[in-house]
Amino acid sequence: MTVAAPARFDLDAPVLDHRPVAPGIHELTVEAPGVAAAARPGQFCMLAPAAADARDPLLRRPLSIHRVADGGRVVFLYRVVGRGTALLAARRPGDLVRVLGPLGRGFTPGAGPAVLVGGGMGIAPLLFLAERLPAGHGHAVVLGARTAAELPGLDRFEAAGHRLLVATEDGSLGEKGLVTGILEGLLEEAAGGDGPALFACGPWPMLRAVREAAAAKRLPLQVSLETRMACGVGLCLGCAVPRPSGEGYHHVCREGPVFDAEAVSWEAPPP
Amino acid sequence: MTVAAPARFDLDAPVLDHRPVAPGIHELTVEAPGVAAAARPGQFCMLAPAAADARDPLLRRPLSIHRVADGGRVVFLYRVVGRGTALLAARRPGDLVRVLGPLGRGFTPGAGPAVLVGGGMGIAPLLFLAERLPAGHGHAVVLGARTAAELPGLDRFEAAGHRLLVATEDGSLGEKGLVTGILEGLLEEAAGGDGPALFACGPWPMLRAVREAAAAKRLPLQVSLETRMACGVGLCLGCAVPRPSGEGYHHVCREGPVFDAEAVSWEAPPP
Amino acid sequence: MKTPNLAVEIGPLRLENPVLLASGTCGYGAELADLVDLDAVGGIVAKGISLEPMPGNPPPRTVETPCGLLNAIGLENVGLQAFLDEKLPRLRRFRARVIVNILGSRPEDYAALAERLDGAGGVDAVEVNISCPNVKAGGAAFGTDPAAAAAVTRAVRRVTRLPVIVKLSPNVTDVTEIARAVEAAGADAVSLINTLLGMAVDLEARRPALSTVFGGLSGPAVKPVALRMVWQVSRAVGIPVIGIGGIASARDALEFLVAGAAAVQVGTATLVRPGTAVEVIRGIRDYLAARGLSAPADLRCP
Amino acid sequence: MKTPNLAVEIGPLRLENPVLLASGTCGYGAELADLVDLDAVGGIVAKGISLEPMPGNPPPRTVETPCGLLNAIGLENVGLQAFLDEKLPRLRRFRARVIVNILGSRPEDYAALAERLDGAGGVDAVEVNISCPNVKAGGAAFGTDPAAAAAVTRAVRRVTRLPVIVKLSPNVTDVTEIARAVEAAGADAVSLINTLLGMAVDLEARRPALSTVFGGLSGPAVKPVALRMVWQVSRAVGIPVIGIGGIASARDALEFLVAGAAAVQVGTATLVRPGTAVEVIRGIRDYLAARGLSAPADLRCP
Ligand SMILES: Cc1cc2nc3c(=O)[nH]c(=O)nc-3n(C[C@H](O)[C@H](O)[C@H](O)COP(=O)(O)OP(=O)(O)OC[C@H]3O[C@@H](n4cnc5c(N)ncnc54)[C@H](O)[C@@H]3O)c2cc1C
Ligand SMILES: Cc1cc2nc3c(=O)[nH]c(=O)nc-3n(C[C@H](O)[C@H](O)[C@H](O)COP(=O)(O)OP(=O)(O)OC[C@H]3O[C@@H](n4cnc5c(N)ncnc54)[C@H](O)[C@@H]3O)c2cc1C
Ligand SMILES: Cc1cc2nc3c(=O)[nH]c(=O)nc-3n(C[C@H](O)[C@H](O)[C@H](O)COP(=O)(O)O)c2cc1C
Ligand SMILES: Cc1cc2nc3c(=O)[nH]c(=O)nc-3n(C[C@H](O)[C@H](O)[C@H](O)COP(=O)(O)O)c2cc1C
Ligand code: FES
Ligand code: FES
Repeated sequence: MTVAAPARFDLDAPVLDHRPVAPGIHELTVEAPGVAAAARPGQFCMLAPAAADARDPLLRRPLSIHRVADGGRVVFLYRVVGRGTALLAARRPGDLVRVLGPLGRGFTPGAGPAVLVGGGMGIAPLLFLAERLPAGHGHAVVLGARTAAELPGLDRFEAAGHRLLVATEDGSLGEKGLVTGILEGLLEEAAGGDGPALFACGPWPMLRAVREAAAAKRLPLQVSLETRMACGVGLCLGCAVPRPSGEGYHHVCREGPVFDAEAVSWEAPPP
Repeated sequence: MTVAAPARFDLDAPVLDHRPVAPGIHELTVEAPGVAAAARPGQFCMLAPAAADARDPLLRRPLSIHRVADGGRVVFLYRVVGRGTALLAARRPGDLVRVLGPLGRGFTPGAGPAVLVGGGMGIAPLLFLAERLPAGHGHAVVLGARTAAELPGLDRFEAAGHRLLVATEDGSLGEKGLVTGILEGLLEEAAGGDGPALFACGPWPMLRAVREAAAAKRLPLQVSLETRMACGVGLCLGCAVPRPSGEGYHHVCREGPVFDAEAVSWEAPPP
Repeated sequence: MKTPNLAVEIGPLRLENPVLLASGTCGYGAELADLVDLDAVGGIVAKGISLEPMPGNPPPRTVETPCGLLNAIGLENVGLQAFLDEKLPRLRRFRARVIVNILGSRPEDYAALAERLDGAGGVDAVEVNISCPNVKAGGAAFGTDPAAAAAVTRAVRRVTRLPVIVKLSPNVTDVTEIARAVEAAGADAVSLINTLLGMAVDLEARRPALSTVFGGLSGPAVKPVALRMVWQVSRAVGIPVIGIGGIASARDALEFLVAGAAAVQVGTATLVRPGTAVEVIRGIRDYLAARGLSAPADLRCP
Repeated sequence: MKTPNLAVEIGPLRLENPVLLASGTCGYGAELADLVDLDAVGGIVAKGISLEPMPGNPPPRTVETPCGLLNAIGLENVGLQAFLDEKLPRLRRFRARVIVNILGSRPEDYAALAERLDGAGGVDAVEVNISCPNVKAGGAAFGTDPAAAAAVTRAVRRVTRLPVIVKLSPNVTDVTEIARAVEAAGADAVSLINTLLGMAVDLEARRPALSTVFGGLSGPAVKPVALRMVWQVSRAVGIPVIGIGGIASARDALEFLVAGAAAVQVGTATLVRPGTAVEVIRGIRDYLAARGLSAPADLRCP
C-alpha cells in the first residue's frame, strides 16, 4: 500500500495542563498544532522533558495520542512506571516537552459498526478513536481495569456517544471480571449479522483473548502492539515483532503500532 | 598537626530560599543544622540536586560556605557556569539539595588585625570570615569585581562592621581598578607596625598579586585555592596542586582549600 | 572575519562539511527526509548491507543504559539487490554524499558487494564494517585481528576505485595495530568507533535484557573511549580518521576534531533528536567563525 | 520467609556480605569512617600500594564525562612501609575484611609486596592490579598479555597463602583469555573491571583535559561493558568473580549477581554518595527477602 508520507513534527511543546487523574496516572496536555492537525487515532508520539543537555535518561518515551482538542492541543494519558515517565510527570504548565509525532500507523475503521476494547493503559489511544467515530452508528466501547480508580477519563468516553461497557477485576465498577467477558456477550448479541470490526489495545493476554473471540466469529480485528522503542521513527530497527510466517519481523513504530490481527504472530512471547 | 576529625554530614537539605542577587549569580539558603554548627570560615560543601537516580551530571559541585545563620541555615553564593550550577539554580524552596560538608581546612585568623581580599566569586567565603571576626579590631575587607553589579551581598559585608573597600574594573563602584591597588594603599598605611595578616580568595592572578604584596612586606597570607574536585572528601586524590619543593602534591579538599601562601607553588600554572 | 570553509577531504572523498549520519541510525536516508534536511549534511552512511537480505535478531533488540543505548539489531537489512533497486535511487538525490556501509562473513562477500557498488552510479564511497564475525575464524570479528582486517580491506581495495573507509571495532587491545594494518592494505580512511560490546540485565526476569545476551553500546557514555581511540589512531596512521561515538552536540564534534578527526559521524543522537546533525554543522561553523578559524582542521591539537 | 544469608566465599576469603569498597575510592578506610559504617561493608579494598611511595600525576587529574568520571590520579600512594606502619593498624580495626590492592612495574615488585603483606597481621587478601605498565615489555599493561598476567600471578602466588584476587583490565580483545591464564597461575578469584582507557578534551584550550592525555573511565557509563565481561569470565573460569563497574544502587549490584558475580565492589559511587555501599547491602538483603531467596548466589542466571 502506498500512502503519501504523513507529516511528522519534532518540537518543544509547551505544557498547557498536567494533572493526576488516578493513582499513578497523569493526563498531560501540550500545545502542538501541527501534531494535533495531522494526528490519527492509534498514532503515538515520542516524548521527553525539554532540557538542552539532558543525556540520562537518553531516549524519549512512546505515548499514545489520547485525544486532540481545539487550539492545537494534544493530550496524553500515562502511568508513571520508571524514570522517564517520572520525569515527564514533573513538568508543570509553561515547561516544555519535546514531542516527536504523530508517528506510526493508527486504526483504520471501516464503514460498519466498531467495537473498541481496551485494558489498562491500552484505553489511552481508544478515546481518540471513539471521539472520531460518529455517534449513533452502533459503535461500542468496552473498557477494563483492575479497579474503578484506574479507569480515568470515563466521562469523556461517555461523551463520545457510543455504548460504553466497563469491567473491573474487583467489581468496583461495571461488571466484575475481564473485558473478554463483556465482549463475548456483545458478540453474541450481534450474531447473525455481519458483525462488528474490533479494535483492541491493552496487555498481551487481553489481546490474545480478544483475538480468539474475533477469530471464532471471523470478525476483523486490529490490535495496537507495544514494544521497547529506542527511536519511534523507523530508524533503529529495534521495535521488531515476529511475523506469523516465521520469516522476519514487523517494525511496530512504522508498520504499526496498529496491525491486522492476522499479521501478528500470536505464538510468540509477548513483545 | 593532629586535630580531632571535624564532623562532616551528608544529607538531603531542604531549600529555604533561592534567589538571584546579581546577573548570573544566586544565593542559596538550605536548612542543615549539623553543617551550620560545625562550619568554619573557608570551608566548603559538595552539592547536587537531590534526585534518587540522577547519574548525569554525575559529580557534586563544590561551593564555599558564604555564611551560616540561625535555624541551622547554610548560605551559598554562586555563579551559574555550566550544567551543575544551572541545575542547582533551578531548585525552589521546598526542593531538596544533597549537601556534604562542612569540608576542608578553613581560614585560621590569629589575634591581630586581618585584611580580607576577595575577587570575583572569591568573595563568597570571605563573608563568613568577616562575620566571625569581631568588629572594632582593625580588620578590613577589600573586594573587587569587574563591575558593581557583580558585587552581591555588599550590605552584609558592611554589616559585619569592618572597614570595607571596593574596587571595580570599570569604576562603577569604589575605586577603578583591581583590589591590589587598594591593598597596596592599605599596607602602606599600616607600615611600621606589625602589619596585618592577609586572607585572600579569588582568581589565580589576583592571588599571585596579593602574595607578592604580602611577601614584599613579609606579612602572613592564607589563600583559598580552587581545583577540579571529583569527591571533595579526600578519597579520589584528584584535587592535587604541586608543592613548592617539587616533591609531590597537596590535596586541596583535605589539606585546604585554605593554605599558607608559603605552602603553595606560585610558579605552577593556575590550578 | 573569514567565513569558515567547512569542506573536508577524506582521501579522494570530498565532503561539503565534516558531519555525516552514521550507519544504522539513518536508514537509507528517505526514512528521515521529512525530519532532517538531507541536503545539509555532509554525508549519509546507509544501514549496513549484506549480499543477501538479513532478518535481524529476535526481540528484545534495544535497551537503554546510563547515557547510552545497547542494541542487538542483528544487521537487519534489505540486501544488496533491494538496496540498488529501491533505496539507492532515492538516496542519491540528496546533496549529501552517499557512503554505503557493507558487511559480510568472508572477505569474498565484502569484495562482491564492493564490486557491485563500484559500478552503481550515485555511490560516493564504501565504509567497510569489520565488526562482523569472521565465520572461518570461529566467529571472532574481523576487526579484532590485524591480518583478517587487512584481508577484508585488500579484497575490497582490489575491486573498486571508490574511496574505501574501514570502520574499526573498539573491542581490541590495540586499535592502532588494526588501523595500521588496514592502512597498509589500501584503506583511504578509517572511521571509529563502532559499538562497544556490552550487556544489560533484566532484573525482574533474572536474565539478559537482550535476546542475544550481548549487544553494542553507543551514545554519550562511549565518548571518552572513542576520543581516546581517535587520538591514538590519528597519530598512528597517515590516512584521515572519521570520529564516531556519542556525538550529540557541536561541542562534542569539536572535541573529536581537536583529538584528530577529519570528520565526524552522528549516530545515536539522531535516534533521540533527528535534527542533531544539522545543529552540529551549524555549531561548528559558528564556533570557527567566532574564533577566526578558517577550517575544521585548524582545531586539531598538535 | 527465610532471612537471607548474605555471607559469601571468595575462595578462601569469607565475606559477611558481598559488597566491598573499590580500590582508589575509599582511601585506606579511615578517610571515610565518619561518613560510612565500615563495620557494615563486607570488605575494604585499600588504595593500591607500591613498594615505594608514588606522588601521582600532575593536575588536572579528573574530569567528569557523560554518566562517568575519567581519572589520571597516577597511582599516588604512601608506599608499603607507611601503609604497614600508619594505615593498616587503623584499617584492621573495622569489621570489614581488609583487601590490600598491590601494584608494581615488574613481577618481582608484586612478589615483594605480597610477601611483606603475608606476614602482616590484619590483611585478609591481596588484590593484584595488573593494569599497570609492564616496564620490561615497553610499557604495555601486564593485564593485556596473558603470559605477563600469569607471571605476576605466579610471583604473588609463590610467596603468600593469603587469598589472591587478580584484578583484570577491560582494555583487551579477550578478557576470558587473561582470566583463564591467571586462574591457571593460581589466582583464587578475579575482580573486574578496572577502568576503561579514555580521554576528554578541554575545548577552550584545544587540548586534552587531563595532564596525561589518557585516563581511566569509571561510573555508570561503563556498567554495560563490565556486566558483559563478568558474564563472559564467570562462564570461562571456575574461580569466583567479583564484579566492578558503575554500581551505584542495589539494583545495579543485583544485575552483577545475575550476570555471574559472587560479590561486587562499589567505586565511583562512593565518591558521589559515600553511603552508597551500605545502601546497596540493605537493598540486596531486602530484595532477596522479598522473593524468599536465601543467598546472593540464588540470583545467578544459569
Ligand atoms: C506505541 C506505544 C504507545 C504507548 N502508549 C502509552 C500510553 O498511552 N500510556 C502509557 O502509560 N504508556 C504507554 N506506553 C508505554 C510507555 O511507553 C512506557 O510505560 C514507558 O516507556 C515507560 O518508561 P519509563 O522510563 O517510565 O520506565 P522504565 O522502565 O524506566 O523504562 C526503561 C525503558 O524501557 C522502555 N519501556 C518500559 N516499559 C515499556 C512499555 N510498556 N512499552 C514500551 N517501552 C517500555 C522505556 O521506554 C525505556 O526506554 C506506550 C508504549 C508504546 C510502545
Ligand atoms: C573549594 C571550592 C569552593 C568553591 N566555591 C565557590 C563559590 O562559593 N561560588 C562559586 O560560584 N563557585 C565556587 N567554586 C567554583 C565552582 O565549584 C564551579 O564554578 C562549579 O563547579 C562549576 O560547575 P558547573 O557544572 O556549573 O560547570 P561545568 O564547567 O559544567 O563543570 C564541569 C566540571 O568542572 C568542574 N569545575 C568547573 N569549573 C570549576 C571551578 N572553577 N572550580 C572547581 N571546579 C570546577 C565542576 O565541578 C564539574 O566537575 C568553588 C570551587 C572550589 C573547588
Ligand atoms: C541501532 C544501531 C544500529 C547500528 N547499525 C550499524 C550498522 O549496520 N553498521 C555499522 O557499521 N554500525 C552500526 N551502528 C554503529 C553506529 O554507526 C556507530 O558506530 C555507533 O553507534 C557509535 O556512534 P554513536 O554513539 O554516535 O551512536 C549502529 C548503531 C546503532 C545504535
Ligand atoms: C579515583 C579512582 C582511583 C582508583 N584507583 C585505583 C587503584 O589504585 N587501583 C585499582 O586497582 N583500581 C583503582 N581504581 C579503579 C576502581 O577500583 C574500579 O575498578 C573502577 O573505578 C570501576 O568501578 P566504578 O565504576 O564503581 O568506579 C580507581 C578508580 C577511581 C575512580
Ligand atoms: S523504535 Fe526505532 S525503528 Fe522502531
Ligand atoms: S576532590 Fe577527591 S580527594 Fe580531593
